[in-house]
Amino acid sequence: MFSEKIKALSKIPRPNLPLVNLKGKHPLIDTAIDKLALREYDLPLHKSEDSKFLVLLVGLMSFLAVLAFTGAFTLSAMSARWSSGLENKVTVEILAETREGLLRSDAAVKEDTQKIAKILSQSPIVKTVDIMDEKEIHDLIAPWIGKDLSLTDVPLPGLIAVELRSGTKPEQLAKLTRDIEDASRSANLSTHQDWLADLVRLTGTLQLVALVIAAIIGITTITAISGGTRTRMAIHREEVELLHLIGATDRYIARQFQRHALVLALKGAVAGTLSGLLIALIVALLPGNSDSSLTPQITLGAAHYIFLLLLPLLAGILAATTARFTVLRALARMP
Amino acid sequence: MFSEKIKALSKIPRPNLPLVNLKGKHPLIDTAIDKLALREYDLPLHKSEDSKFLVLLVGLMSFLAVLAFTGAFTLSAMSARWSSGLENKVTVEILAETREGLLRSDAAVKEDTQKIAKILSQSPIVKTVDIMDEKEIHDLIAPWIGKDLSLTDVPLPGLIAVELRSGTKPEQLAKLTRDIEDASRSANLSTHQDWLADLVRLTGTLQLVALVIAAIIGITTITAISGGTRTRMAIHREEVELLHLIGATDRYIARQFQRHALVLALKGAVAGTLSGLLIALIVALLPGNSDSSLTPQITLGAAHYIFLLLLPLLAGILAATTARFTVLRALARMP
Amino acid sequence: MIKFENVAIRYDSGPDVLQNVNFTLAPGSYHFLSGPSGAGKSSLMSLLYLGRKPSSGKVTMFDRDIGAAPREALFPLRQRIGVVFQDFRLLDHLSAFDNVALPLRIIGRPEAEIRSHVGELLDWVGLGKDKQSLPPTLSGGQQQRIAVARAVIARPRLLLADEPTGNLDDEIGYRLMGLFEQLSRMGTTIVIATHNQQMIEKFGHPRLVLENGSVTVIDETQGKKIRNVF
Amino acid sequence: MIKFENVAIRYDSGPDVLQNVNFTLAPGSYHFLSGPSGAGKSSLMSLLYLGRKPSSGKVTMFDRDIGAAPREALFPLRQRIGVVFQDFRLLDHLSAFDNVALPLRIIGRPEAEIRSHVGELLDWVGLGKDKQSLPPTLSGGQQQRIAVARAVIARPRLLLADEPTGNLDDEIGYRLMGLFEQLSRMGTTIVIATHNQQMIEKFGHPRLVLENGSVTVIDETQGKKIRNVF
Ligand SMILES: Nc1ncnc2c1ncn2[C@@H]1O[C@H](COP(=O)(O)OP(=O)(O)OP(=O)(O)O)[C@@H](O)[C@H]1O
Ligand SMILES: Nc1ncnc2c1ncn2[C@@H]1O[C@H](COP(=O)(O)OP(=O)(O)OP(=O)(O)O)[C@@H](O)[C@H]1O
Ligand SMILES: [Mg+2]
Ligand SMILES: [Mg+2]
Repeated sequence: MFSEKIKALSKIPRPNLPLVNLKGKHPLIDTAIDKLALREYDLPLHKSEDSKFLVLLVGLMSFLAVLAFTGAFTLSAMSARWSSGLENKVTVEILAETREGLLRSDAAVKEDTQKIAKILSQSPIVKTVDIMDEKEIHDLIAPWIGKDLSLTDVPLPGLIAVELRSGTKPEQLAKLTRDIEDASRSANLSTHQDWLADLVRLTGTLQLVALVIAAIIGITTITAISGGTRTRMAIHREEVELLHLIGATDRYIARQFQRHALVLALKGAVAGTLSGLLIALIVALLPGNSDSSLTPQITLGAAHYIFLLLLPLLAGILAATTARFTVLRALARMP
Repeated sequence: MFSEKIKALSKIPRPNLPLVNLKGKHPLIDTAIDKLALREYDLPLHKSEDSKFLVLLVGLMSFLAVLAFTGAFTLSAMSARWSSGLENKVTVEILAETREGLLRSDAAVKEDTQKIAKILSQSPIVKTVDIMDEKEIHDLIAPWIGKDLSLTDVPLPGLIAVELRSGTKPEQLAKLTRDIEDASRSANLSTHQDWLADLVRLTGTLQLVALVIAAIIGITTITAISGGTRTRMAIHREEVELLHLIGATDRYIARQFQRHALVLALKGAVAGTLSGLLIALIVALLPGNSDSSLTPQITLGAAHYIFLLLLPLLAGILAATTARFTVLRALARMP
Repeated sequence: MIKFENVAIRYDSGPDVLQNVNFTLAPGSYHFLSGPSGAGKSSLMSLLYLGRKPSSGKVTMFDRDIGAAPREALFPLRQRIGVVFQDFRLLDHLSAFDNVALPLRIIGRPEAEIRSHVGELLDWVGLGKDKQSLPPTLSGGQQQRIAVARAVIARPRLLLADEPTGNLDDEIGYRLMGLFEQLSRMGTTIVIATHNQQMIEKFGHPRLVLENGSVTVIDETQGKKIRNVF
Repeated sequence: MIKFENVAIRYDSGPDVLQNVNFTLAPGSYHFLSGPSGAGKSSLMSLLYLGRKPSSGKVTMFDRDIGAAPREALFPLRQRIGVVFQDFRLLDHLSAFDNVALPLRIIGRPEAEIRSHVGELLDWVGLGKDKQSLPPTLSGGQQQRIAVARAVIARPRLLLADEPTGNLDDEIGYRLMGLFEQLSRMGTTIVIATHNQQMIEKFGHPRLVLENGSVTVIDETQGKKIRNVF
């Protein structure tokens, strides 16, 4: 007799459910729903007028985050590319003047260059040694001395381009430097360290900027969610009080706000992340972007994709946690 | 006996009043308050959580409006200044070459110049006539021919700066132009008309931009206020229904929302306008701003001050009207 | 004063709550409205206080056909009706005083008059000390008395009360019923919905009885003088 | 079960609503709570349903000193108390069914059990047809019955009802009182605040009478068997 009534009951459509109503389909599903507390809300939170605003805000924040991080990733990938192009290369210069300022003979410079090149090629950390010829050197220094002036008038230094084996340790490089300078007082090893230091500084700055943006985004989201939660607590004060009075634990009540915030944040964050990704892709596919290896090129690496997957999750967890603590603090004031 | 009770009553402090409570101080004040319906609200609209948000929004909009209009005013004042500096001035050039490209003698040019100057000074629409000497002409054309080249090598044109009387009509100017060109085929009158046309176009564009900004600001404000009003109607539905049921007219109910919106908008607009004005003043007082008559200079004219006075009023009226119609539409659904 | 002809009430597309309702209430008449819970007393009341229009049939009040009257015509009619709602419907953020003053303010009476009248009435219903209290800080019975005071403050021509003594002890209950008797004698038409059988018997007015979706008028007072209970 | 020792209640910095309250309620006892409107019945109730702590004095319930108990200790106690609030306090957006199911859901009963128990109880209080209705679309009496159903659904060890029949006709009223009698016989401790003198006389349980800010226990049932009214 009751089972008939229940059957009749389950046929009545129930409007405005925030989640698909799976209840009553199968006892196992029921149990799962009970366990996961995926029941519809006891409180009509999803009817709040400012839900749309919160979704929009979280969406905007996620959008910004995606753009900011895409920018940061791209720049740091670029800097990695540059530095990897440079970090295994050193240049040895054999000066054309003595330290006292006197010109050395071409022959003396050439001789020194050969000697140093030999030392270099015997070093275990050196991969390739390339003595530059006059033409190459000319091209390199032309901008400083004027193209049309005869080069034969000016004594040219010797230049050796050296590629080190990857994995070279700084001590090994220091030893090589000492060896070379012992061999010739005119030899000079330059390691592009200034360049690398600049790049490291740039990367550090980018990480800081990303961090600051992340912090701003996080704080804004937290503020908005906790404000929204407090508004909802105020609007539903009587209902919350009723739940409290008939024995609902703080966690039971907080769970509802928490889940609501989670859903809002997920909605916003997924939409925002996807929009951000779309914009990034459009920019990446714009023509003229991959012309030069020095202009920014949007690189979406594995880390980036993981981050994009994590962002909505992160936003959701942030929102849920914020809502939870806001509610728990408010509830603590009830006896 | 009752008067005693009433006295006791009026001593009880009443918290949370949105307006200063002037009631009960004097019968005349009471009547005035009744007439103006300045009684506190029947509905607790001022406790709405999003009031702050609306005030902020209206504030921002007003701030933007002030900045946009200050910019527009400044630029259009500048363009007025420039054009007034130019519009009464014409230049007559007596070419140093014949139309066929042959050089004319210095003497011929000088003679023509004197002849034209005489015609000009006899014209009723001309105020001053100034024949430029060689030094002035040199300064004018030096940029084109190089400073150090001897000027004696180049035949100089004759130049006459003419100031017209204000109120000169285009036909009069056209007649003068014809007279001059009849007197010498080498004479050429230039009226800066291109310049003026550009300025007129600039001013028109500025007015359009200001209009668009005003429209955006207006629409945003209307949307926010009507959204906020609908939220309030939803939150206070039961109270509104009660007022309706005990005989309150639609206008009585609308008046409350209207007044609330007015107060919010006034608060926001006054704050926003003052902040905008402050920023404008700071920019105006920045050093280096009044160096050149060609760099923008913030000019606050009478129109501007009137506009600043009107802006909060305008925002208030806009908000009140929006709230009124939103409420009336919602009320029309009650029997 | 009030005439119902073949009136039916239904909510949205649901079944008829009441159907084929016919009765006439003379000016100054006094009726009890009774019937089991869920019979439609409050629904009938909502027709009388112009909270809804009849789903079908014709309602005439104050010499107007309510169903056909334009919206604007109903405002002044509502101002002449006093209602005690079953759930009070006080404005929680207004003091007891301001709640009771509301109908006078709506019709624009001067503040001085409001102050003396409202003060007097609140004293009379035993809320002299609670004039500035907000309803949520008052007891159920105190709230009900505010609701009654609000209904009668503007000396309505029609007074409707839905279970006005459900939260009151007999002493205050009889006191309020006495107030209604007084108003009745001054010409106010009165309809009181109540479950209180004692009350109905004690005051012995004709009854509108709702049962099975229709209305019967039972008048056992013919020729019988109302007992003076004061 | 319940012991009040020198208990006082006041709201904020106001005067004492009740003072020097002393009484003991044995497990399974049944008391009426009476007193004029505004005497403090609902306030005393709010102490009993752990809605507030005593302003002074000591309240012992379920063998715990309520004033000294930590917050967390009160949740399970509240789950064993059923309350019919004077103003019902139904959740307007939940159906009658979900309102009644609430206490079971809070203690995490399985949905199948909830469905059968709640359905049965709603049928019994005469709301079988209105299970899916929202409270605002129900009559005052129907709402009150939902409130009663919600209070008893979880078989509480303490049942508190504040004017539970104020909106009900005598038939349903007695039916609910009968339900309370049954619960009482099954060991539930019961306190019912009511103005209904008839009800008090008919069922003849000992009374807690509030007057002038203090409580007297009147027990005229000594040796007298409770009349069987069914
Ligand atoms: N939240 C509150 N804040 C301040 N005072 C309150 C509050 N609730 C009740 N009171 C006051 O406490 C007193 C007792 O109120 P209570 O509701 O307990 O009375 P009651 O006996 O239940 O009356 P009734 O039979 O009318 O429901 C009243 O004078 C009331 O004004
Ligand atoms: N707003 C509404 N929407 C839909 N149905 C409604 C609405 N209000 C009332 N009803 C239904 O109409 C019927 C009559 O309700 P009404 O409130 O008129 O009864 P009542 O006689 O006042 O009962 P009580 O004595 O319990 O207050 C009930 O079955 C109720 O469910
Ligand atoms: Mg009713
Ligand atoms: Mg009470």
